[in-house]
Amino acid sequence: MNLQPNQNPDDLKRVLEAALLVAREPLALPDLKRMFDTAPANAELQRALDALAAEWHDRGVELVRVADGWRFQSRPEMQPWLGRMKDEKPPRYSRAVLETLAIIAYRQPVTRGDIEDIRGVSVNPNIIKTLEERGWIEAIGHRDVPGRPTLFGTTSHFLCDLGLAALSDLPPLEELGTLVVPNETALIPEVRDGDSPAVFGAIVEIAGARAPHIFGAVIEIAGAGLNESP
Amino acid sequence: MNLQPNQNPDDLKRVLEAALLVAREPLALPDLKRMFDTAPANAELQRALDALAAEWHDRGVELVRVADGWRFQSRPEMQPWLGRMKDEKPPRYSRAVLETLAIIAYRQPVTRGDIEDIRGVSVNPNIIKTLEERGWIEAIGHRDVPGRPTLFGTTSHFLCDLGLAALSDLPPLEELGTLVVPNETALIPEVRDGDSPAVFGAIVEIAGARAPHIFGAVIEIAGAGLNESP
Amino acid sequence: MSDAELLDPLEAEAPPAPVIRVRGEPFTDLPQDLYIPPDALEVFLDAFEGPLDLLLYLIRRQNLDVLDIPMAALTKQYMAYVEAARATRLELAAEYLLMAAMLIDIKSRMLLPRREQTEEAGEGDDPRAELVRRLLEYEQMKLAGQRLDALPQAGRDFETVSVFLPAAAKRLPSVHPEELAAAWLAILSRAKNRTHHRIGRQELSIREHMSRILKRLVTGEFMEFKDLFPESSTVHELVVTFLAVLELTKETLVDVSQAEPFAPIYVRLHESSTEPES
Repeated sequence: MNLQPNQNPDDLKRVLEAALLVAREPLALPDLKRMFDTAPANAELQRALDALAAEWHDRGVELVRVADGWRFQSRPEMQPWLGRMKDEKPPRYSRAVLETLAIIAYRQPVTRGDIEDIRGVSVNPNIIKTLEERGWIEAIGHRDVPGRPTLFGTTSHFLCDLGLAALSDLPPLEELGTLVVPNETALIPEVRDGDSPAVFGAIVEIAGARAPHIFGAVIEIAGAGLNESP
Repeated sequence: MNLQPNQNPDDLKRVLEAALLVAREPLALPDLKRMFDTAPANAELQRALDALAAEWHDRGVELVRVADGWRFQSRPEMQPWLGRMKDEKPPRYSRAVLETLAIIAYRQPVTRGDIEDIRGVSVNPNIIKTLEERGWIEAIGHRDVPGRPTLFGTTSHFLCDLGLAALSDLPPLEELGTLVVPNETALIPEVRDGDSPAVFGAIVEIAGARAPHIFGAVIEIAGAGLNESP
Repeated sequence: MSDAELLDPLEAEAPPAPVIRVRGEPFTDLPQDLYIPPDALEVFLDAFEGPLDLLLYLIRRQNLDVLDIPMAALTKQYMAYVEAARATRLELAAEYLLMAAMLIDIKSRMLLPRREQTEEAGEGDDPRAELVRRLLEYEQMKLAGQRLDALPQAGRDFETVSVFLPAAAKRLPSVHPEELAAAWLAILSRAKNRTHHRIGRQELSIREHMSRILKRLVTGEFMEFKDLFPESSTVHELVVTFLAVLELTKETLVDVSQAEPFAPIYVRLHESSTEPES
């Protein structure tokens, strides 16, 4: 490799790329110029840097300009992998955070009061904040009771982070056996697509009992869906 | 960028590349595997690493395998430019240090006494200290003789710093037989450039005239030997 | 080689040395380079890593055969250096004197009748054997040191790469879905007398849609019921969405209203100012 960075733009890029990759700190134009007997003009360096940045645009590492100069840095998208590179002990959430998250995930939408009822202890506001900042839960409305407490639900980001396609991919709690006493909501039948006609009847039954007025509309909508088939 | 390193070989390369660029130390296969929920097979990682190394072959930086794993490093050809970015010059080791290092590397484990036997001079403790501080050698035990002298060996860091994967990658030792043929470069003692005129310019006369007294007898004996032939 | 250039003319100017025969070859230039003025000698000896190094230099310099060292010639030259050093009161390492003694010892033993003439010949009997072994081993390591130095060295001939890992890299705890199930179980086992919840996949689907519907509704605004159903829903999704609306209604989170049978149905967030339809 006989490099002519002052003559050959590709060689200039090679030198700049190597310098920026090995540098521990961002490099500004004057830093970069120190490498050359005859320093390229600023415009030329700038052109080479822009070209380099473009070449790196779809890699896991990008060339960016920060306050102190140019540097290579990993893209945020790489974080899930890079974060696990070194075997430091992974941080863990406290039991209180995990339980709160579990209640929000399994029982959403819930208010802080609901969570406290279920856990039997008051909920530290920081727990909610932690989960909100993580982007895993969000306020999705208010329950219309005195105080209008916020209703929380999980976000799609939460599903992504846990590697779930849908909330129903969470481990079901139905096989927890004797610990768990069935309650009313569990009577809702599990629906498989092939079951549609049978299920449809059940829906009509339940719906009829609880919301007589929308009965007709359901038939309309569900009927259309049935004909199209899944 | 929605990465699927477990499905897509290009994404796997992206993740590996970013990890190796970000890492401060070489990464071995187990380090790389830790990044994945479902770790790719060794063969798959190896393939990706080989492909990556090939992609980088004409850049200023190369992907190499050293003792502790894989890492990116600049090519020696880049050093004329990169070297000027550094404020302090890297150490150039004296012959005493290099000979000591060679003895430890090729004859390990050795004690200081072993080194002195081979070099024929006492070993300055600073030489050992210099090599230890560089992280190239370490105490690896004691020889079970009176005084229990420390045994030294080289570290994997030493191999990494020389870009080597194993001790067997060290340059092979000159066979003892071929040492008999004088090697031009081996003849001349290392003299710093500036010293040569002072040293060699001053060699003018024979020393025989100057060797009196105690050593006179020696020269006599030696002289007798000369006439006989050895 | 600047040193060779410097040496050769000087040797030519020196007076011819007495003819010495080394293994039958005339050996004329032996002592020419031995006289070194005191100032230079110090530098010169500094250039050697010890007596073995100096001996090797002398041997190589004269093209002597290491395996058949002419002890007389070597000893003489070596002693000349040592004596020159002593004459100028140079601090000479003890090793140099030790080597001098050893050379003299070897030389003297070589002058004695060779034992190999009476016993079976053995190279081990050669008094030089040990010296040769040491010289060769030393030279081997000296060359190895030079080769190590010639290898590219981190920080000197190449740099290692270390790309910035943004501070967002602060690691966040990860949660596994099973941990959530375990957390839920823990809650239940602590509260034996509380209402227990059995949650299946189906209910989770409904709850997910409940959250989705709540997010879509804007306070005070009506949304048409059928707009809550995604365009390309499967039957399964239609059913689950419908059940979600029912559940929201039951928990009085939304109100559902319809002016008359088969008229459009509207859904909006429950407000106490508005009387629920049911």
